[in-house]
Amino acid sequence: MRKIGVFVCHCGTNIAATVDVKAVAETLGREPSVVVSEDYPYMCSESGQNLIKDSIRDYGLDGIVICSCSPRMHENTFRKAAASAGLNPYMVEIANIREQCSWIHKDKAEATEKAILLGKAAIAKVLLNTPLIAGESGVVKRALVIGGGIAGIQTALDIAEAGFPVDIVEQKPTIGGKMAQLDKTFPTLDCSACILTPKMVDCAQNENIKIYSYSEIESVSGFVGNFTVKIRRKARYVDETKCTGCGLCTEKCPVKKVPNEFNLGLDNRRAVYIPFAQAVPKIAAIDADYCNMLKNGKCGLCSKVCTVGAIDYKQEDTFVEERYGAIVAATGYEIADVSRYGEYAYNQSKDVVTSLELERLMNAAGPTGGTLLRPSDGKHPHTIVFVQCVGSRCTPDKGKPYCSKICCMYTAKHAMLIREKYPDTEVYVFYIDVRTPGKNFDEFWRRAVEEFGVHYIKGAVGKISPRPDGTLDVQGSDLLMDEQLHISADLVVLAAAIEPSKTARSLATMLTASMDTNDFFTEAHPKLRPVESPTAGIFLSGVCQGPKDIPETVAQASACAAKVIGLLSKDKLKGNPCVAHSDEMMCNGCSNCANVCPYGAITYSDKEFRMPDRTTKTRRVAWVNPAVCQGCGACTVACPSGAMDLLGFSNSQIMAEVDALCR
Amino acid sequence: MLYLKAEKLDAFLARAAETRKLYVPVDSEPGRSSYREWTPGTAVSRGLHTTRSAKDFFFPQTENLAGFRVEDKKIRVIDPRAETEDFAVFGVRACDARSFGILDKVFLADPVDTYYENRRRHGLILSMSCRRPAETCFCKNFGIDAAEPEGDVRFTDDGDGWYLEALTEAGKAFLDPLADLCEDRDPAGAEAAKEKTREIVDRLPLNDLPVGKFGGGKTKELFDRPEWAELSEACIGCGTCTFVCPTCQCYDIRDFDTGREIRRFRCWDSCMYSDFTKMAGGNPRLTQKERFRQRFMHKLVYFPENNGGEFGCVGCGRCLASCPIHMHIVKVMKRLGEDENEQ
Amino acid sequence: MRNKLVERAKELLADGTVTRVIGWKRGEFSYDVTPAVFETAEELEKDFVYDGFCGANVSKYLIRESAKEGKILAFLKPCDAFSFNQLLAEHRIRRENVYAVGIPCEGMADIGKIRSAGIDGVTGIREEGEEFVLSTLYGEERIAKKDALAERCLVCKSKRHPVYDELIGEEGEDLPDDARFEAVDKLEKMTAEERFQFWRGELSRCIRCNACRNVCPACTCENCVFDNPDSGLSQKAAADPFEESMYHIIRAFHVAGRCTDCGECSRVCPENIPLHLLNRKFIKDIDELYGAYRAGENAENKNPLVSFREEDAEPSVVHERGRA
Amino acid sequence: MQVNEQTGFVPTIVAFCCNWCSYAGADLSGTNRLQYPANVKIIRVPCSCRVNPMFILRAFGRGADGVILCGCHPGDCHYTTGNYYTRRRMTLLCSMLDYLGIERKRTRVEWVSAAEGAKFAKTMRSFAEEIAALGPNRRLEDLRVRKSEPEGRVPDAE
Amino acid sequence: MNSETLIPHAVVVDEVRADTPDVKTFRILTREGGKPFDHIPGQCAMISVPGVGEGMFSITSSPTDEAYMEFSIKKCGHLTNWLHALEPGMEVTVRGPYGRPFPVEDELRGKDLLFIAGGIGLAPLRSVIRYVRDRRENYGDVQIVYGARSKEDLVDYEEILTEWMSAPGFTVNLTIDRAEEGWDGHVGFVPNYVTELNPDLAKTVLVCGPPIMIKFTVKGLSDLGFKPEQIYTTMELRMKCGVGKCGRCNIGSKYVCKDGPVFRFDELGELPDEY
Repeated sequence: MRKIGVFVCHCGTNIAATVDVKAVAETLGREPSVVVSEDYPYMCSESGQNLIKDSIRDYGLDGIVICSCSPRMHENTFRKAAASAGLNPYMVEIANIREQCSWIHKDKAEATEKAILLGKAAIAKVLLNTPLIAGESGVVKRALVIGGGIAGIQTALDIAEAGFPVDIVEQKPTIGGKMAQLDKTFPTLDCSACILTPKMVDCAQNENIKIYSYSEIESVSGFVGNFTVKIRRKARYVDETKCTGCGLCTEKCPVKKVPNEFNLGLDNRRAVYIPFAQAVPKIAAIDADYCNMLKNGKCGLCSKVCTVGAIDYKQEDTFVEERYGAIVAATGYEIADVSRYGEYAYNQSKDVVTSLELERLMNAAGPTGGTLLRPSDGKHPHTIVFVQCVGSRCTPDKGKPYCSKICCMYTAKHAMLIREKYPDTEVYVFYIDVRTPGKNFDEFWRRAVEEFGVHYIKGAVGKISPRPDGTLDVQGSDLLMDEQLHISADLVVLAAAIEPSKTARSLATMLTASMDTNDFFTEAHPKLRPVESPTAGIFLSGVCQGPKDIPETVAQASACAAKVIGLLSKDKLKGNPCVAHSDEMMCNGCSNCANVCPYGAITYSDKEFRMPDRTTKTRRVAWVNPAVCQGCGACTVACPSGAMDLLGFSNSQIMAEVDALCR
Repeated sequence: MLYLKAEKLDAFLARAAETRKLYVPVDSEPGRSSYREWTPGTAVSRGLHTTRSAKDFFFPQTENLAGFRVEDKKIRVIDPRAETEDFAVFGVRACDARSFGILDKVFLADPVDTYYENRRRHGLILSMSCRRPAETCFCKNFGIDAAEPEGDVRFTDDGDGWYLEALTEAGKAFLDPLADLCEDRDPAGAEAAKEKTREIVDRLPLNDLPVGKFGGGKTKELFDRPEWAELSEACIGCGTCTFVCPTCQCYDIRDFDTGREIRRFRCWDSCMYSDFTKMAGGNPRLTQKERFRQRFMHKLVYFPENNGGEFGCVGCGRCLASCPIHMHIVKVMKRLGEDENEQ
Repeated sequence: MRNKLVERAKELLADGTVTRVIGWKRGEFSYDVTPAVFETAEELEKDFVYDGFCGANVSKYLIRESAKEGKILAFLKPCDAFSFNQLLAEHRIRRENVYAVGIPCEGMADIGKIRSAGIDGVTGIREEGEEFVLSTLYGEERIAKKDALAERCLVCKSKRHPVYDELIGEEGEDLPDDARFEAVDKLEKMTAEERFQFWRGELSRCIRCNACRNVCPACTCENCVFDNPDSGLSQKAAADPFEESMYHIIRAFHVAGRCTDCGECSRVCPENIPLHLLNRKFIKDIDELYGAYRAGENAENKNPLVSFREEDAEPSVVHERGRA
Repeated sequence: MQVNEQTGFVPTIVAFCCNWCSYAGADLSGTNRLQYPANVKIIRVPCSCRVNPMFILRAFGRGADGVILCGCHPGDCHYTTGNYYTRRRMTLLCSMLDYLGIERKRTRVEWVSAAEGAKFAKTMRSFAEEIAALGPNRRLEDLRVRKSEPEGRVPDAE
Repeated sequence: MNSETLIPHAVVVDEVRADTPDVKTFRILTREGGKPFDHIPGQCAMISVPGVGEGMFSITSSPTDEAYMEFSIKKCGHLTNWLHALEPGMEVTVRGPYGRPFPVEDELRGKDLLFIAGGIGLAPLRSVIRYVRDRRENYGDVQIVYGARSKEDLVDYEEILTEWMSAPGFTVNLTIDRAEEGWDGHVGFVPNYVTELNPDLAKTVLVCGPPIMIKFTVKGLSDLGFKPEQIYTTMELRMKCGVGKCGRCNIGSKYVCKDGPVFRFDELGELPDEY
């Protein structure tokens, strides 16, 4: 028998308006083990907490039940209060009588009855709670940033600045990401490369930063503070330690028709290449899919021209294993495939381009040297139509349900830049809504309309048809004027939806981080913990968590770094004590539990047991590493003997709740 | 002597069922029967044994002993018993009929188990002679006459009907009002039927068990016999033998929370179960050998020691038929009864 | 066959390969054999039997026996071999302490079936071709072997041994599964009410003797939840029909994916409850929903309940199936 | 409270909700004041895979008329894979209950994300309606728990 | 209260004393006040917390304690954990008395008595000791040899000091297993201490304690020349029903709850070694 205290919160009128809190406190006070039962307007307030603390001390309580809002809201508050009064924080149970009672019921009698029942269930559970003490584990003072775009770069730089070593793993031969491909940035219109490349260089030069370019994550094990990550360094057939980035090989390579991914295939590169001039690291890589030497052993020209002997055709993938205290996912985004929308004729006409392709077409380092020319014939376009929301804000069968967020602004930017540079060009923008919530954003867009005369048409484009004369017939509707339009365009730019990197999902699985249905990483809390994954020690930076523009990305990247720094500054971490544990005397050693454990927290060993009849018996038994276990409980159900149980959510606790609720 | 023709049985049972609940063996599938409450149209089994013994009527598998309600932190104790109605059990064979006497020695000994006693007082035993004993029958070893079972009313089966005898006052009170459904016959017919039964019983293969090697006072000789290890080796520790046994009476007491009250009930337990003697401080019978030994020592030594030499087995043979690994009292008796010289 | 086994066992005892032999020991009436461990040639000669009544699955005893010093020779029928292999998969048996000899099985007879055919008082049985000749208290009787065959053997899953060190006799083959699931099929086709009545009728006879559990080669828990007072489930007797259902559902669930369908549960049930139909339902469901799977087929296989596929059916498949 | 209008039957419904998605979804439906019947009582578990079939049977045994298990959508499990196991276990359990002739509608599994407050409320409403229509759980009930059982007499002179 | 029924009675916990870190003594009364039933030293009763379980415990008060009944209970399992959490005013249920008592009015009368106890083993003997003290004229000299692991594990230490040591004709010898600060008494195990004390062979011995202690004490006594007929002990074995019917507390043909819990050693000698 334990002494239990019950504390019923009014939550102002949030609870008290629908639940007779006095009756709840009074009824629960009659439960056999309850020695004190009180109600109070705001239990979470300081005076409410003091009431709890005083009761714990005065009555020598063994456990407390708080009837209040969701445990997801204030469980920690009350646990801390209990702890400060000398009660183990895990002797606290919350009956959720707000979100799951007062807020969803109107009838006061009904809600009161339910609140009492929920309180009884919490009492039944707390009677079986055991004091839990969180275990401690060390922290490896090194962070891993996966992805070398602006998000990864900023996070890495901030962490490195704080004095912790950081590794960046980038799957491409260079860091820089999408921002390196952009021409100008809104709303200030400064040159993207000009602001990005110094940061790239900073990365390369920072002693605390190590860049694994052209590398991928192979496997991740461990847990917060102590991850072990295996990194695959893809063979680039160029010795990084020797290559000086002189670029000679890239000029001599005879294979000239390799689509240049940096320019989105709008021009070609060689089989051995440096992605772009300011690449970091500025080291060449050989594209094994195209290289004659690697394909059929004929050529070897680059090796001959390389003055430092950096070319190594025999190079193979290598693996690096490193331990980290924290891991940051900064895997960024890709442009969604727009060819599925046949009505936009992306596959039929070279002159239907995506916005990112337009960036390259307008960039001085791009395939056209910065002059806006039509991809099909290299002529100057005079009529350009922008189509917004291509693949965004769709029903799930048609595309992405979300808003890609950046398109409205970059389209305004493009339109403005074109009108500024080529005033003879007419620019039309078909839009559903123009969304400009951001500092100086709306002003920016209005300038495009008012100062630069961009034609914004509220409406959708129904069909784009290439005409024999090389123009494109854009058929759309103007909802405001309520008329059908036909625009003869030279170039059509699709504001394609952005989507998370294709590699993100497999990475999430390795990281045991959760994802939403769109493959964006899920944050631990959408408002309060936006840069952390629910999996401890995994942090989120940039678009991998959801669409955002550069300033937001950088802000999140720095926030993320702050969180990582916070973690790495600790010497010891307190674990979640609600972990599984195995009763060795009941364990059969069957491995069912280990088979379902997503964290590899369960290991087996042969152990000698002294039997009651003084003989010894060797049995194979399971052991749960409390630092690795996250407390999901999958093992507890896989275990037929019930040897495996979950602290804080034990079989008997849950069954006690069931019993109480069914009464 | 009263004689009930087979075709009159239904009428007889119908009349009997007017005054009390009547339980009869019914075939649940060929070769397998169990007790059911008789209702018009119920076909009475002619098989030898019900799978479960008739002890259930007096010592049911589960039974509520007490209830507790905690109200305002005070305990209210409740006696859950309702008035027991009169009932009769039909077709009880000699072995089962004897088993009630054995159970009586336990439950009616001081202090009397009032739950059992109450049922016993209200229950009438209508016993039945055996006509077709099975190879597993060995009641003769314990001095039981399959032809003349005990009970309140004895039915002697001659194949076409039954000779009826009231053996007790209660039996007489039951039988008298039913006499008009019977005819009067020469008791010689009953004797002939009994002789026929005895003739078969005499041919049974398990008649000559070394009963003399067992009984009160044999603890020292038998307890440490090495054969227990080999005999118990295959025992899987289930409770089949104890639960089909007409004389096993071990029980457990448990509490069940119905949500409104705590209900304390007892239920059959088995000394063969590994946790039978488990307690907070440990378990004095740790291995299956000890538990196995306990069961047979109890039936063959301890019980006779405490009860004037009567064995705790009636030779019904149910355990022989149902033991999953066919290790039973007959094999135990034979093995332990082997002459030491022969070993 | 019996003599062949005894000869081989004697050889292996003599050459020191094994120190003990597990097999079946003669009973009182031919049909009541007991699994037993033999340590000498004399014991084998005297009491070892292998005939149509050796249905008892000896694999579970190997948990205990393989933990002892020295190697034990285990004669495994195909059913026993599947169970043995599953126990290996669950690390319950020390493989190095067992010398597994696969032995053929023609199907095992069920004395219950002989009795229900109206033959009682059976004191001895001998085989004569396709018939059993039974001496009974009431004269000699004959029954065709196939009419005496246990239900589980009529729908035998395999005559093959998935694991052995040595085989005696010809290796058999897997047999088609169609017949095995007929009874489950039939139940599935009933209405819910009919199914409920069927199972209530069967399970209400349960006396909670635990024979099914204790004999089951998959039920090898150190401490069964139904015996563990701390589990909140422990029960000595089913005090209520609910507890009967609870016990059998949970037991079937705990062995789901591990049950090799050896049929021992039904063999030992004193009330003749067709318990194997519960396990077989799980086997059928697993096969249908998650792909063909046979517990004990392979000691490396992962039990379907501890694995998954992303495209697995939703639980509502049960409802949909019901509509079809 | 969901009531069967014809019979006056008020079902008892237990909902097991995983902490990360469905419990949060339930909270969200509270935050949005989306009503569902008070018959539904929620038990918080870390993950749907924590729910042992024993708990579900226990609920029925102790008087529940319907049990619903809610977890993250497959693929979105906070613990990555927990609900995949749940899915298999529950599929088999539901199938077994159905096989035993126990109304298949009494047990339900639903995936409700933290964002699906509306779905949570709607699911609970429809489940409660269905159970109310189905009537009390009789096929998997523990008679001792049934609320209308008679009391015994009190022996102590109290 | 009748002893034939398995239905217990509700009683109130009147007082709880913490004797040692894991032993508490509970004084119980009926709701009206007073004892629930009479008993003879050595007898037991079944105490239960409804819903938790029932257990057999020695009655440690004496029949001469007319106003109340006491139980000293060691924390060793589920039920005893609950009992240890009881506070005065709470209720439990009790039924009894059960078992064969010490023959205080027969064989023990007029005898010199030697009580030997270890740890919680003092609890069943306390009833006899208090009885003998209150009926001083009926008995000869009393010697009590009592040992525990440490000083704080000595049950009833206060009572020993204040009441027993000063009782006329009482000798109390205390010992603890290992020396500790603040203890100037004897150090060592009970069996050895008994041998050292070399008690008079005319004494009748009542011994209770852990099985291993009993085993060695009895061996020591028999080496000294004591006969089994002079030695009594009391056992508490796996009792469930308390009335000799549930079938689990037997040693050979004897049921501890009915034929015991008090046994004379010559009787135990007849029983198989299964306890």
